[in-house]
Amino acid sequence: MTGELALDARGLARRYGGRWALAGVSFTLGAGQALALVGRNGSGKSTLLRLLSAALKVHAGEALVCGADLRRDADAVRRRTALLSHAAYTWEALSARENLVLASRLLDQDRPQERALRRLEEVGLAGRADDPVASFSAGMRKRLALARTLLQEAPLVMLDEPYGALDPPGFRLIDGIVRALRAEGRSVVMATHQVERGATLCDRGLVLEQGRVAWEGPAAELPANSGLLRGSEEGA
Amino acid sequence: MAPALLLQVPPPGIVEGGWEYVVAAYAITAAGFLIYAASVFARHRRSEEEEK
Amino acid sequence: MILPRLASPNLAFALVALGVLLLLAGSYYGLFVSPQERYMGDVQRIMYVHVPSAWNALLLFTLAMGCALAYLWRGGWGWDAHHEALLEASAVLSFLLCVQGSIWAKPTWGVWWDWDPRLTTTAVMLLALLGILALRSAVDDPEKRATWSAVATIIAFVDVPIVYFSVRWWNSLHQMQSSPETVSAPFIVPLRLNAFGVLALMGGLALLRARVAARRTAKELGPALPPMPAGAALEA
Amino acid sequence: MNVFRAALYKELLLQWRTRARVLSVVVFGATALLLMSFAIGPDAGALRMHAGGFLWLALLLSSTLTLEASLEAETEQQALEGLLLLPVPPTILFYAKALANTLQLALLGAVLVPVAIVLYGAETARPLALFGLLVLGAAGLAAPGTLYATMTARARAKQTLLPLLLFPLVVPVLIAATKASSLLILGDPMRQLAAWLTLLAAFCGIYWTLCGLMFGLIVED
Repeated sequence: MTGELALDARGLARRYGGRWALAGVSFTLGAGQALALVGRNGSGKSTLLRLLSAALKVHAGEALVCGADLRRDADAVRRRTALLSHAAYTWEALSARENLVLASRLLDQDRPQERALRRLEEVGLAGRADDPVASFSAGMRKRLALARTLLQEAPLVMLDEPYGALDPPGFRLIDGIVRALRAEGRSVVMATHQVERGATLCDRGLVLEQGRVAWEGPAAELPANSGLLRGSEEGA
Repeated sequence: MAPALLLQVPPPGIVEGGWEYVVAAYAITAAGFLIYAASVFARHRRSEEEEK
Repeated sequence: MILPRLASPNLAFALVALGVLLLLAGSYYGLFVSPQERYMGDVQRIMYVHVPSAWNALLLFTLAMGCALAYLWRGGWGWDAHHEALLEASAVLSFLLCVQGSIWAKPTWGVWWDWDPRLTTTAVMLLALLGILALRSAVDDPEKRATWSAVATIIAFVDVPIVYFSVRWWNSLHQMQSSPETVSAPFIVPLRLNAFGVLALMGGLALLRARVAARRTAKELGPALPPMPAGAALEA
Repeated sequence: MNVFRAALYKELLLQWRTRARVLSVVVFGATALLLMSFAIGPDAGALRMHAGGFLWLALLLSSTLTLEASLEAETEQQALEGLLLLPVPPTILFYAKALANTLQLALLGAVLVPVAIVLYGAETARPLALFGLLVLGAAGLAAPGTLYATMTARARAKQTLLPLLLFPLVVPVLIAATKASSLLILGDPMRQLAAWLTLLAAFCGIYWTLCGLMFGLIVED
């Protein structure tokens, strides 16, 4: 690991069938920095995050993720990243606690029960730890998925629409978690429509449009440059 | 080489006649080849036309 | 469109024409020139189409397996296109083989179907090939379709000898050890002519069919990655 | 090894939590056994002669249901992708899943055997050998079954696709397992049992290796 860059993407691209969902994206992110990823629905944010966490195969371009080559060493990338995806990655028939304990054991961590409980408390699900996930609301599922993401204790954490489906206390929870991750020196990539929040939490900003980088710069300048929410309702 | 791939035959007992089976086998085989060839040609022509 | 390198259609047409000529000559020789076989009489003449079909069905399946392996190891849409074409050609031959086999069985054994290992294995092979073709038609994503069907082809190919031996053991009471006289020249000539005839015909058709498959895949894959405004995109 | 144990534990826990569905598969298998006897007629001797075949046919038909169910839990919330991201090596995932499916199918077989005994008088003097055969046969179905179910769970027309791919492939398993169970039920004067078990073991050896090698190719998106 160089320790210099958390992400170094060069011409990263991916198609679904005949459509290039991501048509060549290049950017860098320093280690310990946070990146706010902004763009309309279908602009390629989720695809980019899933590519960078090696959930999808790369169709063109290349990237170094925490020093690991995405194309040649997907396993190393997976060990160094954690992704909060749109899918909750949960087993519906099991309880929240069981889901986390299993994930922890599959990560070969010690004291899985303890870790699982701590994460559940962190996301405010301790009271429902033993209920089957099938009975959870969308917001609770999001919290559980978040707990699972944190469980991985990866140096690079990627959050896809972390505010989606959450209530206002949930918003504050995410804000707190991103700050805590940054305080621990981890890198964060956050895809969100909450441009203002992204601007205050992150160092860098990246606007995607039709699978391409439309703007890149300091996160503080995002709201003016995102072209998304100009004059429209923020923080819905 | 050849015998290993041939169907087995019961020992003595000589089969008489059977031309109708021979004709049927050749006719069905020829029909199979014809139909398949026709379908491949048709699909090839269609894809060639779509190209233009 | 990214079309792989394929044989020209003229070569395919020439092969088909050659195949038809050889088949006409071989069948004429087999039907009217070759003498009657001692035990089987005229029914033996079915062998002159049956055995060449069998050889070629296996040969084309083997080639399809080769294409499947090549696709998995080397990649390239040409391998996938030929894989699909050869699967289909082999399925057609296997079907004809089953029909010829049961026409042969009727005058020989008095039944339309004998659980002869070769005939039974052919039927199993036909079903396996149809299953793989069904899998190909049920998957829309070109990459998944190519990979999954290649895996299925390899798995089915390995099965063929196992099926053959298990049916042989299962059916060991039926083992009869004499074959029609096919070693002397009058019997060999039509066999050879028809064997190369079927090979040329089906080979030519497979080359044409591969062009159809390659076109369809190219259409599904759509345009190549649009050029980047700045920086170098690295095409896969 | 720890990860493999965890993966296996996960499979078994999921199966235990969805045991209501497993129960309905048992009922399905028993119903199939009952229906097959109508194809023969109420001839006790003939029924006993075919009991082994019926047992394996019932098991084969039920196997597609359990295989599909075992993948459904992984595709609902894309848990399979989540597993790969942890990252759990695909080989470990495959062997845990295939082993869990083997156990489930063998247990299903063990439940169907008494049904066959009641319906067909299919007692055997060597119940232990029969159980060993059930495990071996279940393993033969489970390895390719798990691989194909993982594909078809993410394809269109999955209900018909899995049997279409799996059934022709497992013809040797069906033949060998049927023969071997018939020998166990009806007696084995020629000592042929070992040959059939060897065939089954060879099939298992080949496909447990091959499917384990190829599983990684088909799970990545």
